[in-house]
Amino acid sequence: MSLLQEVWQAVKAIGTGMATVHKRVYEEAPTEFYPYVKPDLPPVSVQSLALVENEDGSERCIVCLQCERACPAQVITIERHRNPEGKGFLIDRFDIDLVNCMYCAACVEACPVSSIVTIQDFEMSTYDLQTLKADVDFLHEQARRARQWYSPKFGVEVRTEDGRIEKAPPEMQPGGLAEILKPAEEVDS
Amino acid sequence: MGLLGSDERPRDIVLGTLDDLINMARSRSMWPLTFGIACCAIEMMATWDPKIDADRFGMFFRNTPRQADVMIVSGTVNKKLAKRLRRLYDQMAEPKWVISMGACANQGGPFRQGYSVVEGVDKIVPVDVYIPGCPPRPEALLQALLLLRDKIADRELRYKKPRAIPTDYDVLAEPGKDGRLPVL
Amino acid sequence: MEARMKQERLYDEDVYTVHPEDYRALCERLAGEGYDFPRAISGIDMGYGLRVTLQLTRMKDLAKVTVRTDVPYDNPVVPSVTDLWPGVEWYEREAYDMLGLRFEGHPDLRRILLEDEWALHPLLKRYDTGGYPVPGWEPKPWPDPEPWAPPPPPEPEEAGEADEGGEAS
Amino acid sequence: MSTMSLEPVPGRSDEMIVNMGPQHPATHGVLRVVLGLEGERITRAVPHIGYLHRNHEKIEEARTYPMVIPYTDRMDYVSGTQNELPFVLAVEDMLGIEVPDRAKKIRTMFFELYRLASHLVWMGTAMLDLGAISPFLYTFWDREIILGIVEKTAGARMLPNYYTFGGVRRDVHPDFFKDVADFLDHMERRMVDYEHLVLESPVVHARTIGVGVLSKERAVARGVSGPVLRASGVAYDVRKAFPYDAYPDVEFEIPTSPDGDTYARFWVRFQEMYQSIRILRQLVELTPKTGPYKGKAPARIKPPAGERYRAVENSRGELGVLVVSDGTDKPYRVKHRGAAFSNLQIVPDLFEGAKFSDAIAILASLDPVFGEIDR
Repeated sequence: MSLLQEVWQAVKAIGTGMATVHKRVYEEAPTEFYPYVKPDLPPVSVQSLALVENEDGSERCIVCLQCERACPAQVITIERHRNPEGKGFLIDRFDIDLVNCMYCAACVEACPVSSIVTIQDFEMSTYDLQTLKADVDFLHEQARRARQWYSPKFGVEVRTEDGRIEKAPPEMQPGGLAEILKPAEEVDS
Repeated sequence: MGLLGSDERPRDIVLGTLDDLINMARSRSMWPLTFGIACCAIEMMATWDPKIDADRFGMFFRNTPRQADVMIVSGTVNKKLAKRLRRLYDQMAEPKWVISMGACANQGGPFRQGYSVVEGVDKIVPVDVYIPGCPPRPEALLQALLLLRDKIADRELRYKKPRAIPTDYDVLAEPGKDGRLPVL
Repeated sequence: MEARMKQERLYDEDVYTVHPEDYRALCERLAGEGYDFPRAISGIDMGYGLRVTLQLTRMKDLAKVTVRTDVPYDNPVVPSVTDLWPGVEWYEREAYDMLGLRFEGHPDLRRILLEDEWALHPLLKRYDTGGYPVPGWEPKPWPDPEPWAPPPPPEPEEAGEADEGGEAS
Repeated sequence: MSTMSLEPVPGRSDEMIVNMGPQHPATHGVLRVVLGLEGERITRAVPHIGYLHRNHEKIEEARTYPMVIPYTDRMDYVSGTQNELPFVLAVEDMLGIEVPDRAKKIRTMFFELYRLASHLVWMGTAMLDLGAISPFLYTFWDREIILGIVEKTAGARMLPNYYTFGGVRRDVHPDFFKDVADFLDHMERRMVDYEHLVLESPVVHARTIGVGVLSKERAVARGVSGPVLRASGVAYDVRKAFPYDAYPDVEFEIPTSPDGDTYARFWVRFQEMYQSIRILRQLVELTPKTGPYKGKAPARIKPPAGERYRAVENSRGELGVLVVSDGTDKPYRVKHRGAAFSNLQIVPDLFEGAKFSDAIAILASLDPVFGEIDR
């Protein structure tokens, strides 16, 4: 290859590279400016765990220990006693070690009453690890602050402005496509 | 951590202002060390991608510990790696900070019961900010970096005490928990 | 050799269970038959001894084969097959590291994942997850019949009669 | 290959021993290679691994079958759900669980999305090793789009714990198919740019063509699989050889290159990305929009005593798992066959005789991921 050809090759390659990079200049930047604009996470996103109470403030959890048995990282500790009036159990202690949790949502899959749910609060960084050893009050507080949460049994639930708990519209649900497509099929037939 | 800002510390107009100036400069140019270990390292790289773009806050990766201010421990530290991690920390120039990213670095995470995993990187180096998650989102790492920035800005230079460095060297000295068992 | 080998079909693989002394000879035969792609060597603690599982694929027609051999705890020595398939070199080192299996003839048999100073082989069932000895762990007796013994030849007529009798009653 | 200490061999005083890693900007994680150098030429290379050994196999023996799935995620962490599949397939085989057709197709879509994500990470970091910074920014930009699609359905970006015995854990998000179709349009435009920046760059040519040549016979005997094997001219792909999930239903090719050098490995990964786009295009059309996403699995997973080996073709090659069951609800032994683990064994072969700067390019072309190598 002659020197001239080599020079031409180099110039051409640099030109192609520059043109490719230059094309991006006019594209919209994907930067999301995090601390000023909070990202809008999908409702099934697993960022933290919470323990939901019913609308009237009573406990949804029936303390069946299913989540404790299903947890792969073994971070859930539950102690319970029999309810003296009526049946069922009451919580003595419900701890989730959010430090060692692997956020796989196996506990949420196992929960038969959709009490333990996944929420989208990812801003959990801390100077002190002890703040992440969640007890039952901490988990309730997480649920009270959350606007939406997900559990496989009830799907995505949202908290309305007047404090009621409602099922989210099908556009937010995993598998909501079936519900969205159904009316169209009925109209067709 | 007695170095956090408190109302009781004496204020000095000249030196106090100088402290604030230096701290502001430091907190606005934190340079992390390129040290990826495991899953969290990919999310750490993603924090510097165009979507999250931590470059906005004056943070750039440095390839050598001599030039770095912040070490992001992004992944599981086992007993084989612990000595190397400690050496990297010792090579960094003061002032230096450590962010423990993810469950494994915090306390061993899902692998904490294993025979070779160090249960928390704070047994080897002093940690300033912990991030839960497995792996944490890039935004979570950015939040931790901003928390660290606040911490640096609050620090008072004149009352700088030697930082409490963990002396728990058992992890480094003993290869196995019962490494003296006879070979089968 | 044929007497101390059990052959069976498991899903889509041929499985050979052999006496450790015949392991090397069988591997040489399989290499001659064209099994060229080593998938893995796995060490398994069976409770009565250690099992080595070698898995091979033939690239030509994608036939799969598994070779197993069981060795006792007190003498876990298996001949190495690194010269036949260089790709098992790290797998043999890993099996040595995790279970203490010693591969005779391996060019560089030392620990691979743990440090050289470690004294325990953590994947043995006598240690728990944290590497501490499990209290009260005892090895099981060697199985009877021996794992490589071929099953007794079936006697079709008698077996058939017995089955029919069972169904009728 | 003998144990290599940091002292030079007596009589070879001109040899310099260099310790590369475990903390090294270009080693893709925590690999340590001890190199013997004569000038710029590498005379000996001994890789040391184990700096990320996390006791996967021991911990998985102490967990029940459903609990093992999130642990397998953390092996090849760049390619997410791909790691769950061999274990899930093996247990399904042992229990005889039927998987609905739609669930198979959804699984395959996630599998290929993660292959694209993994190859994008490879492209960014490999070019970073070769000294180019902008491809890293572009590939991670595109990877964020994939992870956004995955997170909408599976709940996590990287390690979603999404597959389960008999299908997937939850139905897809209503936007899923539209998002994937949009992303594929976007990706096809992007691939043109990537070809300009990577495959056609004279710098890449100069640093990769003829470097680190791996012969066909050597590759097979060393147990190398995936793009590294196919770049040496062997058309072995588990997706075609032992088809699983929805791969029999879709059309795709196995790109191979006869050269076996570093450039061929780059080229094969590029062609694989085109094939992934092709597979995803077909699956967007083929997958029923609604229907069952999970088959009937027993409440307590207790496979009968026995063992099963299943393998899938993940981004790095044949990722297999040998599950040994003793009839209880915990696996007796789980042995992972790592693709990157086997591929990394050829490091001494390829390094010896190469120049030091070539070593970085060769390592980048092998694409090791240490979660899977060290387990």
